Amino acid sequence: MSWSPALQEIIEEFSEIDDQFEKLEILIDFADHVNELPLEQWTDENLVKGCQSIAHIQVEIIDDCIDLKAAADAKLVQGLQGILTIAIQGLSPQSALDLTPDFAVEMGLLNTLTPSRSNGFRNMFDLIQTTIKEMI
Amino acid sequence: MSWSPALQEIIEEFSEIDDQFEKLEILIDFADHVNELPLEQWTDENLVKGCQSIAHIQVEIIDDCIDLKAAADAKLVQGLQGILTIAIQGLSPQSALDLTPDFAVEMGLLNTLTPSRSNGFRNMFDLIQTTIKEMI
Amino acid sequence: MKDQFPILQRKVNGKPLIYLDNAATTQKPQCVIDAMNDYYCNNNSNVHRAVHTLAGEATEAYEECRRLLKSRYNADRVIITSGTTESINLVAHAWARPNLVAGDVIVLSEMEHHSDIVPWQILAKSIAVELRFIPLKDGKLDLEAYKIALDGAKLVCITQTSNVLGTRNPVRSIIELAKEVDAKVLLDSAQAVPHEEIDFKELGADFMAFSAHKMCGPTGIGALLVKPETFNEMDVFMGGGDMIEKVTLAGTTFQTNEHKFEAGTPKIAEGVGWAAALKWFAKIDLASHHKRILNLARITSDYLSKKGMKIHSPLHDGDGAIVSFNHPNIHPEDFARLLDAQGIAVRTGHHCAQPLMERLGVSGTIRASFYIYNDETDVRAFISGVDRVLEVLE
Amino acid sequence: MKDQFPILQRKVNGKPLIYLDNAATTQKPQCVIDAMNDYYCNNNSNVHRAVHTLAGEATEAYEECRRLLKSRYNADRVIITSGTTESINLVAHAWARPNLVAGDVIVLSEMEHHSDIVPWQILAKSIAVELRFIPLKDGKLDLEAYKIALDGAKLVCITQTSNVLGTRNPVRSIIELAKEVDAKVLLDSAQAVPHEEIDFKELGADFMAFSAHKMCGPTGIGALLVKPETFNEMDVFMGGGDMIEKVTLAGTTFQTNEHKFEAGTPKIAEGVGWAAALKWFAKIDLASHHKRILNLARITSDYLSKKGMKIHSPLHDGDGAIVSFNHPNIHPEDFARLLDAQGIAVRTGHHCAQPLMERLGVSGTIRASFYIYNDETDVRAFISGVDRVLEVLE
Ligand SMILES: Cc1ncc(COP(=O)(O)O)c(C=O)c1O
Ligand SMILES: Cc1ncc(COP(=O)(O)O)c(C=O)c1O
Repeated sequence: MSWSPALQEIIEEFSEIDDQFEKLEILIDFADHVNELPLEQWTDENLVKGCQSIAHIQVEIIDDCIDLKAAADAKLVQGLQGILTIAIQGLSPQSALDLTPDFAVEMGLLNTLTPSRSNGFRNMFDLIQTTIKEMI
Repeated sequence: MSWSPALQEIIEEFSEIDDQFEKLEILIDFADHVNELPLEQWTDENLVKGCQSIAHIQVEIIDDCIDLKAAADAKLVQGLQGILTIAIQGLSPQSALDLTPDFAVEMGLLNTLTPSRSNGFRNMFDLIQTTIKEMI
Repeated sequence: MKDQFPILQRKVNGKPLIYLDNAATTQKPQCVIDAMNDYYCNNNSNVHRAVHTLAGEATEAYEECRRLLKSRYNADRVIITSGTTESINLVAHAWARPNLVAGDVIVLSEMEHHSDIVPWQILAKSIAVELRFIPLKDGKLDLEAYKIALDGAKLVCITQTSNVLGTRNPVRSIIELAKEVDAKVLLDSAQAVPHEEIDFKELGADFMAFSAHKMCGPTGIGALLVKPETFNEMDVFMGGGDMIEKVTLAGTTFQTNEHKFEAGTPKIAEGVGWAAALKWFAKIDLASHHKRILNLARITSDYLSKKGMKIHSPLHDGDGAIVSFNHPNIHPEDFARLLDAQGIAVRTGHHCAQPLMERLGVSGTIRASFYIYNDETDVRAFISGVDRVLEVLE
Repeated sequence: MKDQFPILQRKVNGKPLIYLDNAATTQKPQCVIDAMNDYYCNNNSNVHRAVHTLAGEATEAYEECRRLLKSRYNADRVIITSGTTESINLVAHAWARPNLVAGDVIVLSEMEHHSDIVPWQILAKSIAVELRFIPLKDGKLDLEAYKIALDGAKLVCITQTSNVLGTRNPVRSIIELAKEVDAKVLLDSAQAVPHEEIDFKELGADFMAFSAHKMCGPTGIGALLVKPETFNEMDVFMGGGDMIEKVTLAGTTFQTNEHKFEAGTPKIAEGVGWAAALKWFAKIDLASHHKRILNLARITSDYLSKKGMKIHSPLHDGDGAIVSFNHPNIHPEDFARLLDAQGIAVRTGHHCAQPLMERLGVSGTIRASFYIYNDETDVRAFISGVDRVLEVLE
């Protein structure tokens, strides 16, 4: 699997940190990297199911490029959305579908990608890919 | 607890044997020691509940002495009845009530006297004492 | 105490585990783990009606659990179930369904766990009984409202101790008032049994439901204590092996003791494990431990309050050692994940009590719940963990 | 194989344990015992809806059990229950009760275990469905009688393998014929899963019920496999935590997946143990083991027959490795106790199948049942044990 240089950089940044608390501190900073989905656009369609917090992700294809808007009421979840944004924003639909979610494990953010233990990450990742599939 | 010499002798006989199979062989011989309750006297009242086999014990007090009649369709159960007969037959009601069932453990016949593990012995012993209590 | 609990020796995210999720489930002492291990290594067999040695040993080990429960709680009838939830559902099916008719009233409270709400809603849908919920007033049940709700009541179902607030309800008065109108009383004692000795007969309730896993016992097993007269009013629920007297194609007669409600192969290893937990418990002075950890909870609560948190738990004497709280801005999930990163386990969310959440006006709380193995170290670790979270998120 | 089972190293009455009571419950390999031990020592926590590390680990370990069951049996819906008995009762309450009306027919057989008779008798009493029992002919189900019984049938409940006789019923034909009249089919697979690989989807049954403890897993847990279309026809059964979507005092909505039928704290350690058993199973060639132990059963049966015993088990290819027999005069209990004195565990009694006992004209049988860890040594020990019993009692 090859990732964009931007994502690769983040992966390396995270994987250099041992302490889980520090990792989460940095993750929170990524909450600012989302293109924020305005509250009035939070709909049932873009709601991420199976999260404890409320999280929304809207996926569009503009000029054959993925455009993500996201928001969550929990900062760490929005941090994950920020990383997803860096990973996927601007990719072609096919490249976005080719992506696998293991980069989050590589970062040491999640030990596992099972839905019950990935803090909503897996559900968000799957939602994005499912939406893209429906659109192309 | 003191037992009759006859019972004491049997206790010693049993406790000298290590092998469980040999113990049971001897127990079977005691099946002949019951005063057999004729089939036509097998009633619901003298049925021992909670046994896998069918076992009946009839208790009477004749001239202030306990008189036991018993029968079972399984030989080992009737063997236990034979030992109960030796232990109790002819005692005064009060002596019979004073008896505790631990002699069966002393013999090494039963590891324990809990109803679920005493092969019906405990149920039979209790039936005898309950019946005596009701009669005196 | 901690050294008896192997899990408390482990590290989480590189930090010593500080386990403060005890209202969800408690940890197990080595002797409980060993008892089950030993059962599987030496005595495993199906129980009842068998003559071989293993079966006898297994039966005895399993039935010891019932004997210990009977003597610990002074109860004549102890039905073994898979937990509090099944115990309550058993009452709904085996007692309420055959004994109640449309229009009869069941009184519940707003602070019930879902396990003491949903079975009654399902029943209400099926036989049109009416459910009345006692509201809260200052974090307590409104007893005046309760008295009014009792009119026409046939059954009162109340949690003895709230799993969210720790509030210990005045069950004595609740039972007395219910008895005045001849209503049966079911106590959800899931959160009470871990913390106090209870004399079921003396208390006078009809049913008492609880789970082993919340009192140092294994998962998958619980009990329903039943008053003998009420036991006699119960109909069969599930059918199967072990609960019958005689089965014919034309019809079946049932056991008359507790086995009547225990269809199928029992929870054998679980019974053995629970028996070990009960024996271990018998050597513990719950009252003084409870006082001690309630104090830990109060220290925690005072600190959180000073730091601007909203505390939902009253922490009166006798209440559970539970601190439910919210930060004015920080999302509970963020809070809990940053604690977890420091090895501290607390629970967040609705705690299976959504109606209570609605009443509190929150979607969920953060809950730190203490148990007998918790000590000052845990409180200190929690407090400094909270400080670190606030540094990052405030 | 035997060295993986710690209990098989023990002595009973001074003799090496010869365990031939496998149809009642099987023994557990070390890896299953260790998995549960490890869970309690390292990961114990309540599952679902929590963010701390232990809760995540516990959830993952528990849900792995469901994943493994789904893939092993090729099933879309796997409801975790406390065992075969609860699985069958779940079908009676969650499917049959809301979908059947008075006069509808449920077809059963005379060789069912009580767990597949009594739930239907209880249902029949409550909603007046008609129960029809397929009779036996030469130790097998009478398929002609079955065809006639199917008239008006809405549900067919059949044991895949008899726990008394070992007879393996022709479930393929039974399902096909049921489908012709649009009846649902429930398989009681408690005795089948320990011995064969089953493709649930391909088989086409609607429900399949079984227990972990009969396939090297722990007590207190089992499963119900359900066909998705039929799953959608099921109503809630027990209410409580974990099975809800949203609870309000006015009413509640439920989960739409399997959790809908799993109220309360799940059987967590049990799920972990069963998962370990399933992983261990995956490395075992059940088919060849089954052939081998069926052969052991046949050798045993031939010997007993030569010695004048009446053999009830047909022991055809595919049948369970079970030898049910009676001596013309010796009481089964005497027989079994004298075997037990030699360390040999067999079961006696009605085996929770009293209607079948009546059909066989006996009050009980002696049953020696073999499993994958049994070998020729066990057969030799059993045969010499029998010889000794006959010397004493004949
Ligand atoms: C054929 C059959 N059905 C049902 C059962 C009941 O299983 P359980 O007791 O585990 O619920 C058994 C086992 O006793 C069985 O052999
Ligand atoms: C007050 C209360 N009632 C009922 C339950 C349900 O117990 P279980 O999930 O063990 O059935 C719990 C625990 O979650 C509880 O805290």
